Amino acid sequence: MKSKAKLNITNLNWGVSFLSAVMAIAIGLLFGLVILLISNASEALSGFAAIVQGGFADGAKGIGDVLYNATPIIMTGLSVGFAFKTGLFNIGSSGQFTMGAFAAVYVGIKWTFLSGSSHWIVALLAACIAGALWGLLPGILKAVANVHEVISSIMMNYIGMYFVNMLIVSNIHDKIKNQSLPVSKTAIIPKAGLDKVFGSQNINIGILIAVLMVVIIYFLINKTTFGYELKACGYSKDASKYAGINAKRNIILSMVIAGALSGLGGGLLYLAGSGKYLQVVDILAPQGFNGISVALLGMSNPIGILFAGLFIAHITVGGVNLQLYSFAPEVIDIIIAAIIYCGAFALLFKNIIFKFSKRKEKEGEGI
Amino acid sequence: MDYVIEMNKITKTFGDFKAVDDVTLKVERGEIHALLGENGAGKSTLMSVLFGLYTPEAGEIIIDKKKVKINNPNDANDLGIGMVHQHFKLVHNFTVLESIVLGMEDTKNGFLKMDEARKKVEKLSDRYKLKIDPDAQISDITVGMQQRVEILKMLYRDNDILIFDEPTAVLTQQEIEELMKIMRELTEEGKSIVFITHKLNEIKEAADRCTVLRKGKYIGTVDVKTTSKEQMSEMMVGRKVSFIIEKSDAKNLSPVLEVKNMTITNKFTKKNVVKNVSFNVKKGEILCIAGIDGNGQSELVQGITGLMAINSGHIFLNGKDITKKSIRHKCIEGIAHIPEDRQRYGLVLDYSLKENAVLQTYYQPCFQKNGIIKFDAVRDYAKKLISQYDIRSSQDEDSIVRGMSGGNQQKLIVAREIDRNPEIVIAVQPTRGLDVGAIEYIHHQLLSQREDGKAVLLVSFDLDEVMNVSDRILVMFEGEIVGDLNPKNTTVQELGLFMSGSKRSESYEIKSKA
Amino acid sequence: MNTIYFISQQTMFFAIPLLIVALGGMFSERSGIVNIALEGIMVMGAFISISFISIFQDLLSGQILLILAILVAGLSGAIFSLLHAFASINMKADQTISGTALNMFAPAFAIFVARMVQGVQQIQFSDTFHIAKVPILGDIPLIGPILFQNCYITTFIGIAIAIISEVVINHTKFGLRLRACGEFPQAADSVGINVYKIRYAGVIISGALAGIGGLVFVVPTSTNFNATVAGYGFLALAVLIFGQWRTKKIFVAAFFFGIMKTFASAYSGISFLKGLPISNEVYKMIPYIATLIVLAFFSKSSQAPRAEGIPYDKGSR
Amino acid sequence: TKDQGNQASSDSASGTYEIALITDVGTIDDKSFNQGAWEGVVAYAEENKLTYKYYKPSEKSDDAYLTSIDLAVKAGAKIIVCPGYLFEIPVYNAQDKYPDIKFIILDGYPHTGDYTPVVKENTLSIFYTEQEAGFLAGYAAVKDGYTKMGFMGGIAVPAVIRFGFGYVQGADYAAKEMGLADGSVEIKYTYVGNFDATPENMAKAASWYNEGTEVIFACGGAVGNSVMKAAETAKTKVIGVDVDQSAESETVITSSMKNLTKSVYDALTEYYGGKFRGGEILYLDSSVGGVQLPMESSKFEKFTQKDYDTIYNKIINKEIKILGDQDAKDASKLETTKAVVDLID
Ligand SMILES: Nc1ncnc2c1ncn2[C@@H]1O[C@H](COP(=O)(O)OP(=O)(O)OP(=O)(O)O)[C@@H](O)[C@H]1O
Ligand SMILES: Nc1ncnc2c1ncn2[C@@H]1O[C@H](COP(=O)(O)OP(=O)(O)OP(=O)(O)O)[C@@H](O)[C@H]1O
Ligand SMILES: [Mg+2]
Ligand SMILES: [Mg+2]
Repeated sequence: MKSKAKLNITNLNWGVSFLSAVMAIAIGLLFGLVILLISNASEALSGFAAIVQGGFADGAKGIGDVLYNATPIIMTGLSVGFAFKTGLFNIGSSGQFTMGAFAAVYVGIKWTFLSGSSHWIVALLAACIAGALWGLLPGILKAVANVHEVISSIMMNYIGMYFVNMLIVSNIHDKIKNQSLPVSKTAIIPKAGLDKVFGSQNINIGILIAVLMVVIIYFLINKTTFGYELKACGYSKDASKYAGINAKRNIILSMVIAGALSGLGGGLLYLAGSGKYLQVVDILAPQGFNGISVALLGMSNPIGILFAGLFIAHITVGGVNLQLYSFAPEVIDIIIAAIIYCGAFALLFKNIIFKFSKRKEKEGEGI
Repeated sequence: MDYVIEMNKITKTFGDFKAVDDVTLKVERGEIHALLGENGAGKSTLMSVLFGLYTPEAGEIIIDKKKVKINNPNDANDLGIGMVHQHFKLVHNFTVLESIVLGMEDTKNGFLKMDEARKKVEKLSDRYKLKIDPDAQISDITVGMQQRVEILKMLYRDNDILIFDEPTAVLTQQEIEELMKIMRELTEEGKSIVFITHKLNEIKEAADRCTVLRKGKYIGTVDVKTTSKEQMSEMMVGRKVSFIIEKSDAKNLSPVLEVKNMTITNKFTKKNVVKNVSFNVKKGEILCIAGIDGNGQSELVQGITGLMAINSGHIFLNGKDITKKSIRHKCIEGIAHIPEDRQRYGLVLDYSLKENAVLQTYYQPCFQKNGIIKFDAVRDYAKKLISQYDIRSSQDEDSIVRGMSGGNQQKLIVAREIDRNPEIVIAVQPTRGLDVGAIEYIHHQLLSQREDGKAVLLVSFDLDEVMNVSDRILVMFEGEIVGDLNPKNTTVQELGLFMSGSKRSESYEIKSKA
Repeated sequence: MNTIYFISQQTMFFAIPLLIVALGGMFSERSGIVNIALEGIMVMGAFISISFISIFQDLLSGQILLILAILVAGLSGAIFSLLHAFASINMKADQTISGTALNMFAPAFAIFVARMVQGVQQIQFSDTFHIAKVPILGDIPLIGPILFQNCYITTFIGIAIAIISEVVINHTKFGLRLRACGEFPQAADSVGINVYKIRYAGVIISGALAGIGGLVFVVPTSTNFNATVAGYGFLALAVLIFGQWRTKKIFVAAFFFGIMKTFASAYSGISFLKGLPISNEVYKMIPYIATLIVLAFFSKSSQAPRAEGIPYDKGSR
Repeated sequence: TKDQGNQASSDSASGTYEIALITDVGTIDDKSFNQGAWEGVVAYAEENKLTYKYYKPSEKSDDAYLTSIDLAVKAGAKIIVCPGYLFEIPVYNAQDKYPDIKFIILDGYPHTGDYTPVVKENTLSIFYTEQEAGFLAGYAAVKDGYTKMGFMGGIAVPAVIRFGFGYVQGADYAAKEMGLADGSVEIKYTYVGNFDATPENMAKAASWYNEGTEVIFACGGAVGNSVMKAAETAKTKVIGVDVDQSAESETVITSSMKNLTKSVYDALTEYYGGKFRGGEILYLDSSVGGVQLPMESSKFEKFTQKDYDTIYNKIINKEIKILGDQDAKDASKLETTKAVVDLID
């Protein structure tokens, strides 16, 4: 009797989180509609439809595009979300992503002695390692010298960007286009027939790798002693020290893992075979910052992050289609911002939902 | 009757829970009125209502025969009500002076005018012998001094109605006596005091009348002179409580824990806070370390358990040198630790009860396999602790610890530590702020450890506890052990002399000179 | 000597906006509200005030227009930051959430509106604000060329803001209360201070300063505004942490970073730096690496406001 | 006037747009490359009452460009203008995918990735001889009396390199004509690494001006805004790029133009006249008016229209050999004697 009631509570929590996310999305979209109506009422409805339909507007190919777009931001979202869980704000996902992308592309171009599928696998591993290295330094600085991870990660973002520019120019430079050379065919992540299914050149098993990572991180955080330790350090440094947990090691490890996830994201994007090259430009990779949004929308829960990434990719594709109706695609960013902002009202939504369900309960009792 | 405060039929609920239920409190002018009740009886809540922090759902408040509405602390202040909170409300990096004037600042052209405030504070401090340094930072001063700051805060506001919420829980015996004196002086000037405490001795000593609450309900108001401690405690808990601890003589077996020549230096001040300390704890013994707060007891314990690095010396457990071992290793070897700051060290507040139940043991084979936690085993274990140690919370093993009551948080730690079947339990202030029922319970647990032939190292500022529970008392003063006493052959007064550094055991006299 | 004057004049263009924005961040964070929205607020402040300049530059010019624009920037930053205040104070939300949302919203909004109104996303303005030399003051030896030649009034406004911040935080009633709310809001509440109000004030001040910072950042360095402040909001956040949430240290941190940035971008015009065998890309990295190194040595004790990031709930204990 | 070419699209009752432009990294209002091409589209379409529209790719990848082309086709495009070498591979794919649609690619030609040209019947590829434009600018500047010069390129892509090389050679040539001593013209030369207006770029330009540089050729989109800003405070001069930038700032003495607008306009005219030159790679040089300095708006003191016409004819007649991006490793290897390059990288 009692245990059943408890089960309901946990279920309710999941359900409530989900419902409040849905409410945030609904309000964000509505806000977007208002903006469309204000700027050009005659086309607003068609434009809005394009956003909501997102990838579905273009059939299987559109869905393929959504999955392709979702892959890197799921990874950076996972990176940021994982660090959040362990009490760290990894604002350095951008730099880690760039480092990972470079390592993958470098291996993809230079290590042609690797044959067959080992090539892309090694390239992705290199991406993980490079990203991990870029997370390692802020981790060490935090653990040893008490340097706030936010500031060291911001610095690492810029250092990574310039460093990669330098490395591209001296190693894998296509001078004519001022970008990286194309990677060798064997380094492209296999499509495993997904391209046929979706009719999109972009899609490959990268999305499956991302999903696998989501599952692994979920398991790691929630089911293992390692996750138990990481979260304990995140919640209370002193209590975890008291419990004999090596807090310094854990800070470093969680930054390393977060870095590896972002780095892998970079590898997955640049080895996707979508004709994307590393540019020698002084611009921070936006995927890292999008990761923050994805992590927040997904409430730092790996499963939530998966759906948040898919959703943002979905309306991003919708935003591209929006150009058919003479709207600037920036509307999409406005909508995403509104949705994230409404995410801040989770507490309010939860209370509303609770009140609502309570009233229902009471009515039930009354009958 | 000349009542300064009349709180009539006050009800305050949190959600569906009635924390204060139809309670009436009447305080006469110039009296010290004690408020007694178990943990969670609603004392602090009732006072928070009076102080304007909470708005009651029902009831009326009459101050000086005028019906009033108190919506916030400013209203309370205007009515002359001041409060020393159970947990001090002081900003750690403010100076004493800033802390006192906060909320009542004098300004000139928008700038703070501190000189006059300083004069006023110094005058008050002289008049009531509340010694403070106005320029010291809060984080640098002792709890006793922090309390004086809190009192000065009230006096600075010229309050006539003073609420003291468990002021003595954190004080040493000497400080308590000083405080009682100050309270009496204040009432002699016509101020009225509400005094919350769990210690019946203090009520007997200081209070005129006493109102008792139980589970949010009003039980009664009695005249302290004519009511015995036993009667009051029965009113409070609804049953008889024994104050005498029955225990057999210590058996004097082999030592479990030996500390040799331990020295610890404070990282910031570079002063030795523990100076060349040596002692041992034997099987079947409760060794108590007494002393005024801040004389190195906390550091000593943290040095033994590994939370703080030691500069020199050795620690042996059952003859094995564990000086250099990690916290984890010490824990496995059999040291259990009930930490001084339970919320900071003892618990991960955002973890559930069951996750906290295995904070020291989650990695052991019974709770994990190949790095994967066996949640069923953890749940079962938590349930066992809950029923065996009577830990109460709203969602049992799934309760988030942050939402649990302080007493139950402490019970959880005690349960977890004792249930590991350690060689020695090191308990620091395990009963601070608890009600008599809970204290009785924890003492019982410590004694049963002793009966099982295990050792207990107890650090306490509460002299009654020290005298009642221990087999042997070591007194610490300024980082040194200055006395090794048998509670049977000593008195509280004598203990006080040791603690204040005015007296040393002979053996220690020689040693410290050498 | 000329080189030294040049370096100091250039340093102002980097350091002053960082200083103003980081000080803004300080007001918010010392009231207890983490503000990672600085970047977004800068963009919003710059967008609206540059639009203002662009619209009114036919009527007005020079310092009057600039001062009006600064007021507009401050006002729009303050209003925009209300969104952050509402979410994190009233809604008790995680403060990174609304901060991130604002950062995303501002540039998108600026582009969207600019395109809707004028078709182009860049907003042109003509710079009638530059001061070649302040009369009299500019002739003071040493100080004259450093502070009063080739400058904008924004430099003096920035320095004035720093001095005022120092005084307000440490020597006024408001400052005392603000600090209390950031360290231990329960304490402030118990002496009758309205924590919510103080925190609102902190966030609004930070919004105003960040908005001004956005304008101050754009005016001396470009001839148009293109919906970005190039990550300087995040750098200001770094300066805030670097400066340990204290005015004087923030001042030092902003100028440290500003000088590093000047060296990194202007080394090719500074003879003693140009000779060094260091490549362009490495020069660009130096400010960031230097910051990391400095931090590694000076971060042992953090002075972050203790209650920062924790929503204040009257009922909680 | 400034808004004239900047509407995102014409009004279309049917919701279809037959002339399309896909932007590359910049936006259609970048005051240089994209804008130049876009203005050509707008001018032709407005004159002939045709519908037109531009599209912005979601990211910088071959596939995203192709997706934008798809989108344009979906919206009814008949001819698509693709400015920039980034379209080489996307157009290579699109010309097969959409045989009935015409493509105009600027500054690039379709290829598979190994740079072997594959220009199908429905594609026209247009290049400009930027080195000639740069030559004119460098020549004019030295003739006008400047000897301390600078070149600030955006990113080292071929077109930018050609501008820079030409600039150096033009300066050298003028110095020779004027009989100046060896090394009497100094040119600071760098690529800043972006096409944006940033405080870093502005500080860099300011430092050059501070060291005595009199004029900087700002060759990289919005980088020009930073350079102009620095010039305004230092009371020095700027040379603009791609389009006539004289309206941007008082400090712009001339612009090293390639006639993007005109070339797009002409190509569209040919298409609608039934004379689309599909399959060809056009090199628009001085002989067809592909490059120029806008002499009417230039602010020269000594350099006259006559001087301009003389040198222009020499270039047309190939009397001067101007090296391009493939002909030297970097600007310091151009074997100039009168003008010395101070290469900063
Ligand atoms: N902020 C809160 N929100 C919701 N429930 C709370 C909160 N604080 C306490 N509770 C609930 O009230 C119960 C008792 O808490 P509280 O700490 O006041 O008890 P207490 O009896 O005073 O404890 P302690 O034993 O020493 O002081 C807890 O079990 C908890 O579930
Ligand atoms: N903010 C709150 N939210 C929910 N419940 C609360 C809150 N404050 C107090 N309570 C509940 O009200 C009851 C009375 O708490 P109160 O703090 O007044 O007890 P107390 O008598 O002061 O106990 P103690 O001796 O431990 O100080 C407790 O059970 C507690 O759980
Ligand atoms: Mg309590
Ligand atoms: Mg209480």
